[in-house]
Amino acid sequence: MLTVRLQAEIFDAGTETNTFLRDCGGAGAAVTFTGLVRSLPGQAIEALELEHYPAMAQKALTALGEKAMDRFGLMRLTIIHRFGRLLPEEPIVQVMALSAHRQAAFDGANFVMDVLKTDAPFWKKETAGGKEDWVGAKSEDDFARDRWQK
Amino acid sequence: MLTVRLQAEIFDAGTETNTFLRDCGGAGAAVTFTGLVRSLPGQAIEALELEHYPAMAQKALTALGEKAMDRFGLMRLTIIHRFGRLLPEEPIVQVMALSAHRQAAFDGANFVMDVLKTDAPFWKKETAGGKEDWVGAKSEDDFARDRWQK
Amino acid sequence: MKILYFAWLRERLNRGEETIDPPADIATVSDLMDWLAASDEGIDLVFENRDLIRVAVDDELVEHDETIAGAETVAFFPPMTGG
Amino acid sequence: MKILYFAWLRERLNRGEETIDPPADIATVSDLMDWLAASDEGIDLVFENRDLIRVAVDDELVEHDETIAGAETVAFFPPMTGG
Repeated sequence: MLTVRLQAEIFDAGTETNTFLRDCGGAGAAVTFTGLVRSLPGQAIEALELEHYPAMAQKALTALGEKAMDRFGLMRLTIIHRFGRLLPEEPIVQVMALSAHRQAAFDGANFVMDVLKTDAPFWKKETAGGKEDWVGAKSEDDFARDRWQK
Repeated sequence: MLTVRLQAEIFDAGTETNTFLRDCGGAGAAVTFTGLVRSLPGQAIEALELEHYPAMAQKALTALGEKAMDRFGLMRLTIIHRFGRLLPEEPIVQVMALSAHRQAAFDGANFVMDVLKTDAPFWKKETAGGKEDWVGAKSEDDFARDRWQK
Repeated sequence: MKILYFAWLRERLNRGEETIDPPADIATVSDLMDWLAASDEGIDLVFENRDLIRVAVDDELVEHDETIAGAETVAFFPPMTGG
Repeated sequence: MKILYFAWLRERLNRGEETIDPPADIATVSDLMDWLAASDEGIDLVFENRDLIRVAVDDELVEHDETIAGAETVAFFPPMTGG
């Protein structure tokens, strides 16, 4: 079962995990990835604006989710991604994968994150020191995605 | 900050995740692995008994946690492992890793689980069809651990 | 045909959407980009480094040599940075 | 010296713990296993396939050729299956 949710509202990481784990069908393993608004000492930001292309985002994440479920034999997969204005330490994205054994859950969630980073239509603009800047794409994200090619 | 907890009591996966994420220091990524009592159709079990060697388990998981934090540059790591009698779909183990960027969190949690499986002193006995049986060690778990050697 | 712009393309052009009617000989994404750039100085500027522009035709990511025959929506945007 | 047994070793021996006083020439884990097996038929049986027995000296996993000099606790158990 695949669930894809795009929303402006904040979500509660733990509540989402518990909803995901309910009636888990005797699965042995769940991996939850939570992406947070990063704001580290020396690279602190005030806010993050996430722009997205709604129709394509829903379509791209659904296709990606189906691919992940099939490739890693997942029992259940949920992708939640926010858009709009976010503050430091708020959750941006949560990917949860359920499977019989642990490696499939790890790989499923990791695969979804790596492909999502480069192929799902979201763009980040950071406000730091009162100045707004679009976040640049990182070539390491291309490498991370490409390692799943086979 | 490393936390290692061994307990007989059940824990709530989502509550643990939220406690772990509180005041996350502007980290960008968290990965939570939850191991559950597996009971799949055709391989259903009634209960699982987890025996452990308390002093060594605490020591081994603490050493493993320190190694993981150091190797992957984690900001925070929590390992919770239960012992005693468990029922299907209950959580057995939860490993949570917090880091600046996503791959360290994925690898940190994955590394801890792979090494824990073969090197932490826990033994599982399953009750299925009214019969008790010790779970055998799997050679694939040795391979999973060995891939982290470098 | 509806054209969409996202992120800094949208900001620099000061619009996120427009409707156009390209001539029949505009067959591919690349043709469309040439035609748009020729018709509008602002677009010419944001399309300056073509390799950095990603394109979706009817909500599907495509390469620049893809056909636009029958397309209802073509979207232009920088490399994605979600997650 | 305290000896601990876990999982099916404990069950088959019907005890999880015993205190022993091995002679001075018992230097390694392997020596200790020989000595325990010689002194007790039940232990001889559970130690039958030595490669399957894991050993911890004072709560640290060790190989069978490790010294037991000064050890307070030696634990014997099957391969671990936690997680």
